[in-house]
Amino acid sequence: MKLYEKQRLEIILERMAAKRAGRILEAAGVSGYTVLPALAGFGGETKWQRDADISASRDMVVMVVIADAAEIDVALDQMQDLLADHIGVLNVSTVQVMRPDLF
Amino acid sequence: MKLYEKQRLEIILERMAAKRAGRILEAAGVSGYTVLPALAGFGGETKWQRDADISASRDMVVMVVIADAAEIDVALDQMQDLLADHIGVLNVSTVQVMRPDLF
Amino acid sequence: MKLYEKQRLEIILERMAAKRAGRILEAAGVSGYTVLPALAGFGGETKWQRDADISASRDMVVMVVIADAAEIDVALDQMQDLLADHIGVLNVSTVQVMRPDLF
Amino acid sequence: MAMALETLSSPIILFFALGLLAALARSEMTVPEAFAKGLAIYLMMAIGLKGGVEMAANPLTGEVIRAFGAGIVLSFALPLVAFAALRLTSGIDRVDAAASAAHYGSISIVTFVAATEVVQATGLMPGGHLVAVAAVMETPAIITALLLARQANAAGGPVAGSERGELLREVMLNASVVVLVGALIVGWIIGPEGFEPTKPFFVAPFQGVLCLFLLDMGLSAGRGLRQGWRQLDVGAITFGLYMPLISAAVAAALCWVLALAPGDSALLITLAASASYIAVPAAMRLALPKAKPAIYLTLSLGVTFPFNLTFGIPLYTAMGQWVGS
Amino acid sequence: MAMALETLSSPIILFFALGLLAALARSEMTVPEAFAKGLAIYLMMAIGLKGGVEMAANPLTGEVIRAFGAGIVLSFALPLVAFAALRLTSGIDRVDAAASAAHYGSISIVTFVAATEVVQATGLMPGGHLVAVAAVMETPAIITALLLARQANAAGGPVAGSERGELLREVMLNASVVVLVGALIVGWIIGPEGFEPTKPFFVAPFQGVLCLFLLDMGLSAGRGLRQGWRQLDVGAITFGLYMPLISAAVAAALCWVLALAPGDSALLITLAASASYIAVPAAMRLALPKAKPAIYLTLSLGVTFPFNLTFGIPLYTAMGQWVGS
Amino acid sequence: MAMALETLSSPIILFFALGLLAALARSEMTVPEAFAKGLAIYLMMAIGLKGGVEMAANPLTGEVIRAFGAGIVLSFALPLVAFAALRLTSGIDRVDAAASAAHYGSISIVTFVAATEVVQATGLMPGGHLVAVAAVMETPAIITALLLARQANAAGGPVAGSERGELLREVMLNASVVVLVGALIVGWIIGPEGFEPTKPFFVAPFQGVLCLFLLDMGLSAGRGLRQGWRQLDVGAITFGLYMPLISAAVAAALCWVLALAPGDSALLITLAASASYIAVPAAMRLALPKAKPAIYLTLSLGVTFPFNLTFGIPLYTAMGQWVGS
Ligand SMILES: Nc1ncnc2c1ncn2[C@@H]1O[C@H](COP(=O)(O)O)[C@@H](O)[C@H]1O
Ligand SMILES: Nc1ncnc2c1ncn2[C@@H]1O[C@H](COP(=O)(O)O)[C@@H](O)[C@H]1O
Ligand SMILES: Nc1ncnc2c1ncn2[C@@H]1O[C@H](COP(=O)(O)O)[C@@H](O)[C@H]1O
Ligand code: NA
Ligand code: NA
Ligand code: NA
Repeated sequence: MKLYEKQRLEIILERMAAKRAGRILEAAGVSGYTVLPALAGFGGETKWQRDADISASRDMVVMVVIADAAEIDVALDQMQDLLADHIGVLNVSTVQVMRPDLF
Repeated sequence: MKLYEKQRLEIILERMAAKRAGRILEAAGVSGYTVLPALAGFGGETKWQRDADISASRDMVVMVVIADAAEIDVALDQMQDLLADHIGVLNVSTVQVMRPDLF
Repeated sequence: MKLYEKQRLEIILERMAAKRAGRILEAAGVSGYTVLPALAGFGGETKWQRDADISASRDMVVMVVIADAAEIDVALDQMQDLLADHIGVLNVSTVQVMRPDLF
Repeated sequence: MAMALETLSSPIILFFALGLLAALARSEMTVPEAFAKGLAIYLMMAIGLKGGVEMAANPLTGEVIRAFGAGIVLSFALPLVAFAALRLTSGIDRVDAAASAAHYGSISIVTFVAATEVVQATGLMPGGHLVAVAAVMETPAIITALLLARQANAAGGPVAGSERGELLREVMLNASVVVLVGALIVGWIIGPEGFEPTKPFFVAPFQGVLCLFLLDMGLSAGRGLRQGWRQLDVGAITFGLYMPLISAAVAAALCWVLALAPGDSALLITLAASASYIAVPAAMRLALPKAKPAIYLTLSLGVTFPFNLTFGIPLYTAMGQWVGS
Repeated sequence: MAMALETLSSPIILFFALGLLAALARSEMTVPEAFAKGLAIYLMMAIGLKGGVEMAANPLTGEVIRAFGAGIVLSFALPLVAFAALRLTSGIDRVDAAASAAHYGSISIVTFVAATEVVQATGLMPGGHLVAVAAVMETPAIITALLLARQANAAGGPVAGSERGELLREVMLNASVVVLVGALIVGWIIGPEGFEPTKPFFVAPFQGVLCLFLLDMGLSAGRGLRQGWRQLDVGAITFGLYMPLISAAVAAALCWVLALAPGDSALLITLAASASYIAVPAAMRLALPKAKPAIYLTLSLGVTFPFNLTFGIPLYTAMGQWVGS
Repeated sequence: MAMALETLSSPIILFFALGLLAALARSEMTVPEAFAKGLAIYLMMAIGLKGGVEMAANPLTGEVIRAFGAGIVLSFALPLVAFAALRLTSGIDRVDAAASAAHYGSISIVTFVAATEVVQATGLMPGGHLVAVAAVMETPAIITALLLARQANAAGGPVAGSERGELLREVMLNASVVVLVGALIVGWIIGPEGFEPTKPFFVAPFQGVLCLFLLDMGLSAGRGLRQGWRQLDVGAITFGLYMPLISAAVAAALCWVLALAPGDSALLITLAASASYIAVPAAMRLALPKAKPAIYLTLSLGVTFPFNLTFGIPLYTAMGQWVGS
């Protein structure tokens, strides 16, 4: 099977900021993204847990984006700003896809 | 710690098709896979959100598979057919594992 | 955008063992981790499904950790012991991050 | 008229309207899927139990059997009408038209419940077997739609990874069939006496739970509309409004021919006019994955469901009174 | 005193204490978020409906309008007091102080409900419009807090990816505003008669559901305390205890000036003294993302909520009886 | 016999059977985990409260204390019998046998509740303290099992990442202990009068909620059986059927010796015969992670639970009437 190189961006982000991240990604021209719920986490000195906090104000999500390197690069600029304000971390890696024109 | 190379296949797929993808993976001989729920997403022109659609017909899941390159290759052939019919995208990357005989 | 290399550790683990894995990671000095719920899975000969088992005793989670290679290496040693007892698999990959001092 | 006004000011409709407006105003509010699904199971258990208990109290007459026959015929036949109508009056392609047609041949259990309240308020007492008729009407429409779609693309074997029997299981053993039919049988076995201790859960709070559920349906319908209307041309949207009327007319004629009672007729007409938005969409994802959910869901949940809930039900009730014997 | 003791031994408080103790003892027990959120929607629907039905039965008097005015003024003004107090008596920085102040200007609907029970037990009948006053008090505090925070960091444009109107939508159309105000209007429209069939769901089980919900709130408060108390200095924790008293005193004075009835006064004082822990935290994540949830949540949910529930409510009820006319 | 038939046609059993059949027929239907867990918390609160309220009304007699003693002894001792039986009659290894033995020493609260209904239907009034006895029997079996397992593999320090006290917390402060014991104490404090306003939530709908919960248990049991039976040899499956009878016989003898009342005896025998499927499996994942859930869950949830629910309970009730004084 012939595969093609793309980038995978993974953003671990507070849930309330997910729509903002989505707008940044759409503006950067990515073809799509998927948001996964997180259950719990640890960072800095504190832990959070979805079912243990009725305010839900510390819930995190994980956004996964497959896109061209160029689009990711455009998105990262604004993500830096977003993550200066909002709680979250991101990482980028290289992956292979089957249908390169989809991304 | 000595690590060994394997492949990681990640399939973002509509939930109703997950069992079909599972059968393809099992037929390809992978040792296991894990299915994660997605919460929301964007693709093409439209957005979906799990809690906002009572029909649940657009729910997506993310399937993660660690396997040998050969098994992944066998699976990809059939996945291409599956993704010709069903909504979804996939990507493959190289990862390191501790116990290579498990996969 | 200038990016920096880090490691991404992904542990697919039974939910009841997640706190133990968390302690191992904290002891290894990672700056954080995130736990995602899984919905279903297949491994060995058996399948499990979160909503189909009232005992919840086979629920799995996926832990994602971005960290320095050195920290991951320290963690892996103990993870090997954990995974000798508990149900789970792990994989490590190389990723790029924006703010290397966070990890 | 008075009936229509009363329907429109019932708490059920008002909470639906609340959800619809909130979604159209882009509120982020949601009802968690797990909670809504739990409520749906509760509602179907309650409906099934009540229907079964009533059936246990009444003999299986010829009229009951005729009602079943009518329901099955309607569910098989209406998709043909819907398919032809969609192809004639909208730009929707064959596969999408077939998938949409399945929704209109099948039924909406919430529309059925809301109609039951209205019909009972007019003093008519529809039979408990109508619940069983509703259950029986869920499935045949799917078969017709698959035949229509197969004609569409002669090629195309089974989807990769599919398994013999998986579609059949999804269609015959989905949650709504299992719970509705199962609770019906349980109700039949336990009868009025056995039902008594569970009434404080299954009967008394029913109306209130329905309010909460309809709030969520309003949110879903509103969001569906906001996202999906761009995918629909005028012809398609009009279809969502006139198709229930056609179905109702066909069903009314059948009720008249079969000499069904007014209350039963009103409910059967409502079932014919209603469109599925949970069971059939799921089946379509398996059977016709290329059909676009944005089309069939926007039609059935965004257009037809609100129409039926507000204007349809009073009309169908009046039609039932008119054609029923 | 007797009232205080009775409050402390009510099942609601006891289940809250159970949750609190379990969390402090590091039990892993949780109530699933989806279920708890479903219960919260139920509680707000029930409160809104009841308030609306009562309002439908009573004319809109000048006293009602004065109560609304008082609520709005308190919600706008109390954050100023809270902000000044926090800055003076604790080491909390300006942004965190502004975010915390928003919580204390806004309200806690569970505290309100618990107070309603206590007030009614004393024989006073607070008006249904107090529910509407509660809804109206949710939002103004957020505006004051944003003005305070803007002063704090003059720089700083909108956050990347933010959209015009998103904060407004979050603040005006969040779940608690939509459900509370929506159900209130529904209750107003349907009146006592239309409310009747839904009472077995919205009235009879209300107290019991509240017990279950408060168990979960106890778990949340306990875990918040265990995680968050290290982030708070003595000044901050003390603030969580004296600030509700200041708010109550201000509100009591206002009630006396406006000649509100004793029952209404008691509830308005409670609203002023209570602090938000669901709607405002969510709004703060959007509006002031740099403010630390560990601080404002620990204060409002971990310190002030338990204080109000146990000692505050009897006191505010007594104050209402005292200043009310 | 009549009792057995009546049990088999109760709605609770019928919904369990519905779920079991649906799962065996490979229906995809599920009850969302969050909703089911919410229902479980409700059930335990209701049981605990009722037990506590009854205890508040009755003095602590010597018989009550003897019942506690019997429960503790049974929970400690029965795992020894179960372990020996499994090792003798099946091919299950030592660790799996120890883990399974823990399940049979501990208890199933749903079996307890179902038995309570049947016992009350015979006119016997079991004491509220039996709820407390049930809570007390949850844990000791785990200790015996750990001692048995330690003998099995002398080596093996604590699992990597484990923390002192985590197992103790899991065992003593899991959801079912916290809610059951907590609600019991709350019920004790508030007494019949304080319980009154929460009855429309905790008493009236209880039976109905149980129906819904047992539908889900049927689904779980059926799926467990379909997946797990291949892991069990004939000896193991037979164990799941005869072990409850052995436990019941031992408990009956103890009841006779201790001269417990017939109703109390019936419930204590049921507790002894029942096997855990939520609390103990979770504890075993922490304490004996190498034991295979497919074995102990299939046995306790797939084999013993259905057996007890259908044939066991009428038998244990009869035994209680026979040995009770
Ligand atoms: N290195 C990391 N790897 C994975 N997730 C992280 C990491 N650091 C932080 N997180 C997630 O981000 C949340 C907030 O972290 P922090 O901003 O450090 O308080 C944590 O609770 C985790 O869910
Ligand atoms: N490039 C992408 N990266 C991540 N997820 C995607 C991507 N494209 C599509 N998706 C997911 O697949 C769903 C359907 O996309 P589409 O087939 O483009 O309508 C979206 O809602 C996303 O959840
Ligand atoms: N190769 C794999 N890739 C992804 N997930 C796996 C893999 N193997 C096992 N799993 C997950 O781990 C669980 C237990 O697997 P096992 O230990 O093989 O019984 C499975 O149900 C899956 O959720
Ligand atoms: Na129809
Ligand atoms: Na306030
Ligand atoms: Na037992």
